[in-house]
Formats: sequence, C-alpha cells, structure tokens
Amino acid sequence: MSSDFSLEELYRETILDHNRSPRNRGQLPDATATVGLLNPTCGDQIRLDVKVDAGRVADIRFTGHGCAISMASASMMTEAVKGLPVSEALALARAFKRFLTGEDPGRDLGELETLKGVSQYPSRVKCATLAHNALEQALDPETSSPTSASSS
Amino acid sequence: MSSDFSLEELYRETILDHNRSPRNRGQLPDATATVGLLNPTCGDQIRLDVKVDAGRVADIRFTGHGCAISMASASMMTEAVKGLPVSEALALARAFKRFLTGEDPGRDLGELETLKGVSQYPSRVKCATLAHNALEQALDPETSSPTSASSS
Amino acid sequence: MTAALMTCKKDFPILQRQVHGKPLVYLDSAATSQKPVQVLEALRQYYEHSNANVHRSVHTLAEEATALYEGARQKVARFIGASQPEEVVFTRGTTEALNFVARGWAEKHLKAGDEVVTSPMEHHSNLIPWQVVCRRTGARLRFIELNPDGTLNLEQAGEVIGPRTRLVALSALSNVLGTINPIAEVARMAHAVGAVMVVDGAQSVPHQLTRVMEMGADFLAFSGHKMCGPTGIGVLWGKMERLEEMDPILYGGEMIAYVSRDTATWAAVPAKFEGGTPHIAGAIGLGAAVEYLSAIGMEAIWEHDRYLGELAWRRLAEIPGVAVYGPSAPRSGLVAFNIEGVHPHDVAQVFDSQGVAIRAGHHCCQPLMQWLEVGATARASFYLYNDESDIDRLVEAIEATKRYFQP
Amino acid sequence: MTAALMTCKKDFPILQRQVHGKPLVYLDSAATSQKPVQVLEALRQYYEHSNANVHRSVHTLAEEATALYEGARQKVARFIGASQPEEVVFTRGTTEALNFVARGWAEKHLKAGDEVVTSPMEHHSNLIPWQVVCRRTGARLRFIELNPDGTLNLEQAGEVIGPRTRLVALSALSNVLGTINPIAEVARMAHAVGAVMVVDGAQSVPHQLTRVMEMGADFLAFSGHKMCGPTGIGVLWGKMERLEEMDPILYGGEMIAYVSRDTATWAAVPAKFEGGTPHIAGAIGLGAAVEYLSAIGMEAIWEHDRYLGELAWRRLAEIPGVAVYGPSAPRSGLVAFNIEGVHPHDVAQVFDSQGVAIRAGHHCCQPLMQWLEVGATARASFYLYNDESDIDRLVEAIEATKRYFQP
Ligand SMILES: Cc1ncc(COP(=O)(O)O)c(C=O)c1O
Ligand SMILES: Cc1ncc(COP(=O)(O)O)c(C=O)c1O
Repeated sequence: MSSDFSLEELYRETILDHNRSPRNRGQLPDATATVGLLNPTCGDQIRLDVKVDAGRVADIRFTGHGCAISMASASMMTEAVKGLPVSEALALARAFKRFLTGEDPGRDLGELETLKGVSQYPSRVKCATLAHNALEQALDPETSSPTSASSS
Repeated sequence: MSSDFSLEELYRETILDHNRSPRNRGQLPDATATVGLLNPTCGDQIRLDVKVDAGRVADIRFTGHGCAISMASASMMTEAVKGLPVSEALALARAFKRFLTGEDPGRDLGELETLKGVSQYPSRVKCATLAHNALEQALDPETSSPTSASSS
Repeated sequence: MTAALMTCKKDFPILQRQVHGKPLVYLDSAATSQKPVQVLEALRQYYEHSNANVHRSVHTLAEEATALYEGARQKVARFIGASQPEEVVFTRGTTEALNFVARGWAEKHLKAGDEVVTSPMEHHSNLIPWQVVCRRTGARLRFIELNPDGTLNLEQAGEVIGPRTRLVALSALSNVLGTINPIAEVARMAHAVGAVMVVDGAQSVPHQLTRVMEMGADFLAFSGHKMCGPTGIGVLWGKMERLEEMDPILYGGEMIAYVSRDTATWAAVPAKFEGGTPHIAGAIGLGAAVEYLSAIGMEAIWEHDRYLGELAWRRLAEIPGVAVYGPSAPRSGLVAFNIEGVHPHDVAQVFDSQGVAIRAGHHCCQPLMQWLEVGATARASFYLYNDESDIDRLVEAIEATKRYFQP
Repeated sequence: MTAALMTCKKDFPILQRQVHGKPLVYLDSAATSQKPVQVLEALRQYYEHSNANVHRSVHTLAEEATALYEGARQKVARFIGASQPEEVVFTRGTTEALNFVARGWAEKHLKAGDEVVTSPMEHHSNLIPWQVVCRRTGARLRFIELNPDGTLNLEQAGEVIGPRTRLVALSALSNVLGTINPIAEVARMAHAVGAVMVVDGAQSVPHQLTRVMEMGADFLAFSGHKMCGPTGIGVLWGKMERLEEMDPILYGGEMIAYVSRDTATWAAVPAKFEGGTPHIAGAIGLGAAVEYLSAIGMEAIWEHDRYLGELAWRRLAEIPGVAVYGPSAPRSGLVAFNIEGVHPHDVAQVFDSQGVAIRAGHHCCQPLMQWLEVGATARASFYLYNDESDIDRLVEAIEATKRYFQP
C-alpha cells in the first residue's frame, strides 16, 4: 500500500516456486490428526494431515486450494515442522504469526521469512496464516480457537 | 421557515381566542359516534362525540389536550359543522385538509381560514387536521384510513 | 457511449487518484460504487446547514431535516416507479431489507409444508434469510436450476413453482454471472400460484431503469452504496398491501402510536419499519444520487454498462487460459473470470500493482461457486464512469498476471 | 467552563446559522448533536480518497477502507474501555443495538416464568423490545419504580430484582428527567441474581466518560449521531462471552463462514452481527467523533454539561408558572419543563421564532409522560458547544412565550 510498492517484495521467487511445486502435498492415511480450515472471506481451503509419533511431527501433508501465498505458506510450513517435536512445531507456528503482525518472532523462521511482504496486506495475512492455524488446531486443539462457532 | 416569518401569521388572534375559550368542549351522552385520535409524534389527543340525527350533525363536542393549533382547530371545526348535513360536514373537513396542503379548498372555510399559517409548518399540519380526521372517521368510517393498525 | 457518460467521470473525485503510482482504474462497482460530488455536497450541505432529528421537534432545523428526509423518500419512489412514497422503507441496505421481509413477512405467513423458491446464483443475503425462515417455520427451500451458461432454467422454474410455493426470491441481475433474470416472467409464475415475489435489486437498481409495477414484484430490496449513494442506506420497497400485513422488526422510537408500560400500537407504514433515529444524511444522499443518475438517464447508463460488460466478456474470452463465466450476451456490466493456474486473489494483487481494482473471492455466492466448481473468481465490474480504455487496462493486467505467474 | 470547551464552538459550522433572522441557539442535542468539521472532514476524506467495500477485495482502496473501518472499531473500543475491539459491533444506533440484544440474546435465553426488569423512565427503544420479548417467551416485564423526584427507587429495585430476573435493562441517563442512574449498583444487584445487565447509553456515552468494565454492564447500546458522529451509525458493545452466546440477527454477506444451498455457519464475533455492507463512512466518522471528544476530554465535557443542566434547572424553577422535571442535582445536561397553560408544541414554536431550538413532545417516553401526568413536555438539552448565554436566551424565550400566550 505504500507508494514504494513492489510486487516482487510480496511474491518472492521462493514463494512462486513453492506455489508451483508444493512440497508435502497429499493426504496421510495414518494421520493422527486431520484439520480442515476455511478462510471465509476468500474461500481458501486447507486440509492438513499430521502424524504425531513419540511427541514429534513424524509426517505431515496438506491438500486444498487457495492463493499463492496460502499454498506457499502451507508448503513451507510442512517442510519446516516435519521431524520437529510437537512443542517446537507449535512454537514455530506462533512465532510466524507474530512475525506477520510486525512483531519480533524471537527466532529464525527459515524460508518462511520470505513471506514478510505479506505483513503489509492485512487481508493477505489471513491467507498466509491459514496453514499455521490448522497446525495449531491439529497439535493443540484445546487452546487454539476455531474460526467459526455456530451454524444455521 | 421562510425568513419573513411572523409568529402572528401562525397564531392569529382568533386561534388564541379559540384556544383560550374552546367552543363545544365536553362529551355527548347521546352521541351516535365517538372517535378517539392521537397524534403519535407529539401526543396530542382528541375525543370527538357526534350526534347525527336525520342526516345532520345535530350536536358535536370534543375533549382532549394538545397545542393551541389542534385545540383551536377542533373548536372552530365543531362550530362550523354543527347543524350541517353529514355530506356537507365531510366536504368541509376534506376541503380544509386540501387548504392546509396549499391546494384550493374550492369553498369558503370561514374562521378555519385563520389556520392558513400552519401550512408552512409540515409538522403542525398534523395538529390542525387531527379533529378533522376524527370527524371523517366519525361520519364516514369506511373510507377514512386509521392512523395506526396493529398492536404489540 | 453517450456524451453524458463520457463527461461524468469528472464528477468523481476519487477517480483522480493514483495507486502505486498508476492512475486508478476502478472496476469494483458491483461491490460498491464511487460517489459524485453532487452526493457528497448534499451530505455536507445537510450537516452544515440543516442537521436535526426528524419527525420529532418543531424547530426550523427539524422541519428542514424532515422535509429533506421525506423529500428523499419521494425521489426514490419516483426513481423506481412506486405508486406512493410511503412504499419506500429506508433500511441499511439490501441485506437488511431482505431480512426484514424474511422476519416481518415470511416468518408470519409461512407454515410447515409451504415452499420458498430461490436460485443457486443468489447472494448470501438473498439465501440465508430464507434458509433460516424455512428452518423456523418448517417450510422447504427449493431451487430453480441454471442452464449451463448460467441463465435461469425457465422450464424447470415452471415445475418448481407450484401450489405449495408461498414466496419466490430472485435477484434481478446476478452479481457474478452477469445474468439478466426474467423477473416479470417469474413474477407471473409466482402470482399464478398465489406466491409473493421478492426481488433482490442490489445489482439491477443501480444500472437498469426500475419500474416496480411492471416488474411484478411484491418486494424489492436495494442498496444506496452501489448506486452512487452513501454507505449505510438502502431501501425496502413493498406494495402497500404487503407492507401493511408485515410485522415491524425494530421496536423503539418513532415506530409507535401509543405506548403504555405493557403494550404498544404501531405507527402507519413506513414509520412502522423505521424504528429509531434513521440514517438521515444517508437518505438525503441517496435522494441526491437518484437525481444524479436520473439526470444522466437510466436507459443510457444501462446501455453503457451492458456494452462494457459484453465487450469485456468477449475480449476476455479470447485470451488463452482465461475462463469467463455466465452468458456472453445479453449480460450486465460485469464479468467474472479466472486465469488458469493463478488464484483470483493473486490475480487481484497483481492487478492492484497496475492500479486496476477488481474483486476476487466468492462474492458472497458460495453455492454458485460450488455450481461453477471453482473456489473463487476474479470479477471486473463497470459503471457509468468506466469506458473502453478501462477494458484495455484490464486486458493488459491479465497479460501481466499471466507473465508473472507463468509456470 | 474550561477554555477547551469555550473554543470548540467554532468547529461546528451549523452554529453560525441564523434562524428567522436570529442567531441559532441549538438546545436539542439530546435528540441529535451537531457535527464538528473534524468529523465532516473524515467523511469527505474517506469518500474522496479511500471509498471501497470492506473485508471483500484485496485492492488498495479496499485495504485502506478496511483499515479505516477496523481502526474506527479500535477507537470506539478504547473510548468506552472495552477489553478488545471485537466487542464493538456497529449498528444503526441505540434502537437497533437494543433490538439485537432482545432478539439475539433474550429471545434465545428467556423462558416462561423468567422476569425482565426495566424502569418507567425508559425510552421506547429500551422498553418495547422487552415487551415483545416477554410476549414471545412468556417472561414477565417488571418495573423499578421512581421516587417522586424522578430518581430510581433503589430499595424497591432490590425487591423487584430477584431470583427470577434474567435481564435488567436500564438507561444510564434519562433523556427527559436528567436522572443519573446508579448503573454499577443496579448491575451488582442484577449479577447477584445471575441476570444480565443491559445499559441504554444513548444519553450517557456522549456526555460521560464510559468505562464498560467498571459499569458492570453486559451489553451497552449507544448512537453516533448524539455524540458528534454521523447519522446511521451506533454501537452494541457486549462482553465477548455474551456476544458469543448471542444469535445473529441479520443474515447475509460477510457474517458467514461456510454456506451451502441448505445451511450456513457463522463467522466469529463481531462479523457475525454485521451482515451486509456496513455503514463504512459512518463508522469512520464515529471514530473521528470519539477522537474529537477525547481530545477535549470526557471529564471536562461531563462537568460542563452537568453544570449547564443544573444551572438551567435552577433558573427555570425560579420562573413563576414554569414546572421543571427530574432531580435538581446531580443531573445531566438537559432540562424538561412546561409553561403553565401553554402546550409544549406552542412553546417550541415561539422559541423557534427567537432562534432557539428545543424539542417538545413525549420524547419517545410515553410511560414516563403517564407517570409525570403530562401529555408532553418541552426540553432544552446542552452539549459542549453551549454555554451560559444560551441559558439566558432560553429564559428570555420563556418570558416571551408567557407574554404571548398570557390569558
Ligand atoms: C435514552 C435513549 N435511548 C434510546 C434512544 C434511541 O436512540 P436512536 O434513536 O439513536 O436509536 C434515545 C434517543 O432518541 C435516548 O435518548
Ligand atoms: C445481488 C446482491 N444481493 C445482495 C447484496 C448485498 O447488498 P448489501 O451488502 O449492500 O446489503 C449484494 C451486494 O453485495 C448483491 O450483489
């Protein structure tokens, strides 16, 4: 939104690459948790399958459709958390969300940092955090809040 | 509302006089029709008792409270219609309402013409026509429309 | 394009704006329109000169405000061909107007076994209120299916609308497909079985000359903000008979006749539906907007918008890798599309970098997205201030997006 | 009167106006307030620079409009001391906000045998919704009686509020009596029996520093137009927990999560209650209004308004043939009165000829008029732009009226 706007700051090459060739795409027949999330404003959808084994994210896959930001963010996230202890994976998701609201994440976020440009676009932040919200719900269903409550 | 506004144009001496000493005030024990009306915006209330005999307004009385305009208008109206054939009385009420919306009443309205100043004040027109609406309802309940319909 | 339309762009201050260093091309009028100085001036004039509450006080400002507010009602009534100003009820917008009908009319008149008929192209505002009414009353919600090109299947409509139908709710123009629905024809079907016809005019009233009587509608809902008017104001028009049999929805000041501690009686239509202090400035601004539109001429605007909609559809349909939705012609002044392999959000983002403002998403039409078998679409929508050069910019933006996201 | 208040009058263009050749003395702010240039400028700036629909599109104007709209929510939340911006739901005004609670919360939670408690001084907007809810649910409506001076009988309140009470609805300030109700105390009584406390803040929020947490309210309703804001915007504040257990009222765009042909799920609070395109400009204008009021200082405004209200009460009480209503002190910045033998409408008319704008009527408080045993009253109400000289003009106008209508 600033006048020194550059599309390249938002869509870094890494993002476009993850969008074109998403990693860990698919479903896990032996998932220990599956979460489906929807971004109601834009219709982005994600399904995240997680297999937790001995306190670690043993495997993780996602399917869904959405914009380049949400798909790349999901792809990078799955790469980043695979193999991590559950607590570490949760910490990463939360740090990333802080990062996108302009706060100090307090840790290195690896490739996910290429999503920094998103923080300038409030409406796109929801896209970039969709997969991370799904991860939180999969790993810690108690404390994470659902997007929608009641139904007609 | 025009800048050549004069309070005296609205409150002619005749009006103040009718307000101070209303004619035909009271109730009719032998009324053939009684109508109560309310101006909900300001709380003006009128009760009109009419006695129709042989097609004529044999007697008419009113009670209620309201502003000088509504009370004077009621007082003048009762004086004007007493003794008239029902059709004539109705014609007068309708002519008066036309008169207040700036149309040609098509007939002489007698003292009621002193209420002319009211036509400049849309919110006061309702006050001046309250008694005339009540008369219409009393004499011709079919075609006149009630102010309010349903209830809680 | 007529001369009148070519010169109107200067009336819209916002269209002088630059976005990311490029001149703004505003192609999102179906979401909300821009406002001409004539409307902004009416707002300013009201607030700086005559601001007061309406229908309440007898002082000069209040008399002026009331006259302006009721004058706006008259202007709107004339604009849509209502038989009397009292048939115009001011609401916040289309959504509130449709909810009023659902709550105040349908919930009162529907019972188990009755049917409500709508279509899969409806905006959520013309769908969920009926879902809820059906759940509350036990009525059944049925759908007129669409032909493959996104027009209404009229033959099937004749089957769905039957003796159990009590209410048919349909948009006059689709906000995604650009479909022009045959309202008068469907209204005849509805009336033939004794059903009430509710028209969602959110997209039609801003663009098309509206004559409620010829339309055959019992209720018509529309929003001021989509037709050069201020935000927060819209209209429920209803036939007087229908409005009279409808319950009030908001209880409070100004909608009453007599109130005691335990009961109340209602004022006459339209006051009965306008409980509380209304959006006075909004109504006055909407009055100025319909005057503005009428001065240009609704026939001219409709021709102009349709011309742009059809041209855009044709030009986009020619671009490889671009899918366009809805009928090619006749269509209204908007076109929904997708670029192969690029999510509409990303499309809109690249467009924005070119100064081109479009909308991407489900357009509050999730069931229609399900029917189209897409998650979302991009949409460019036109209004009186757009012209062919905007379509050139749209096409350029598509090319730029394709280049940017090429595999 | 503080320096800040003395200079603020110049911010209100309308106050330069002449009425019938006399300078306008605006004493009808309890009906609606005037608007400072700061608010009008925020509206203009929005429409000429950032007008777009919110929460829908990803283009620059839409991002700006959304940021402004949500920014206004934050400003309002801070202004009333809400614990989070999401507790602020934008409505058309107080009336709509109270109806939302009645429909969305009370109708869902009340059942036969339950009791709703209110008072005889309530505005129709804080009375009729409860009458209707009681009729629909079989609950009973009960009243906290008034002391002869128009204050709440707190002892009797302790009797009326009992184990069957589920909801207590009370205005913080009376719009006729000027009574300052002990909200925190009544809220404690309500909470002690497990009831929900609904506060009508239409008159208090514009004049008094509002801290919702200290108030003990579960819901608070108020209107922008009475606090220097635009028409058509208001607020329902609710504790998050209460809002979450409340049903939506308007179904349609933007309040949903997922929609199929037959069902829908709702978005989170506050979107759940803001179906349809909101009054974007109105919210932004209200944001500007609360900034304006905060810059002057709500404590200073409250002191100023109360000073004028108490002074006016005393000065009018001294005039032979004038009856004033409500407590002498403490009282808020308005005074209702009657001149013996002259109907309040006629009073207001003569005042108008002097340039003095007051309100006459039942002030949407018919049960209170019944309690006062009058048909109507005149009312002068003050705000930050009034001063003692306006009270002089008020007193002169009363003298003129008495002369005019003397028997
Ligand atoms: C005490 C009180 N409650 C409620 C209202 C209703 O407010 P609104 O008309 O803005 O909905 C008013 C003002 O008219 C009021 O003074
Ligand atoms: C067809 C249609 N119906 C209803 C609406 C809802 O209108 P509003 O959001 O102004 O209430 C819209 C616009 O968003 C629309 O396009």
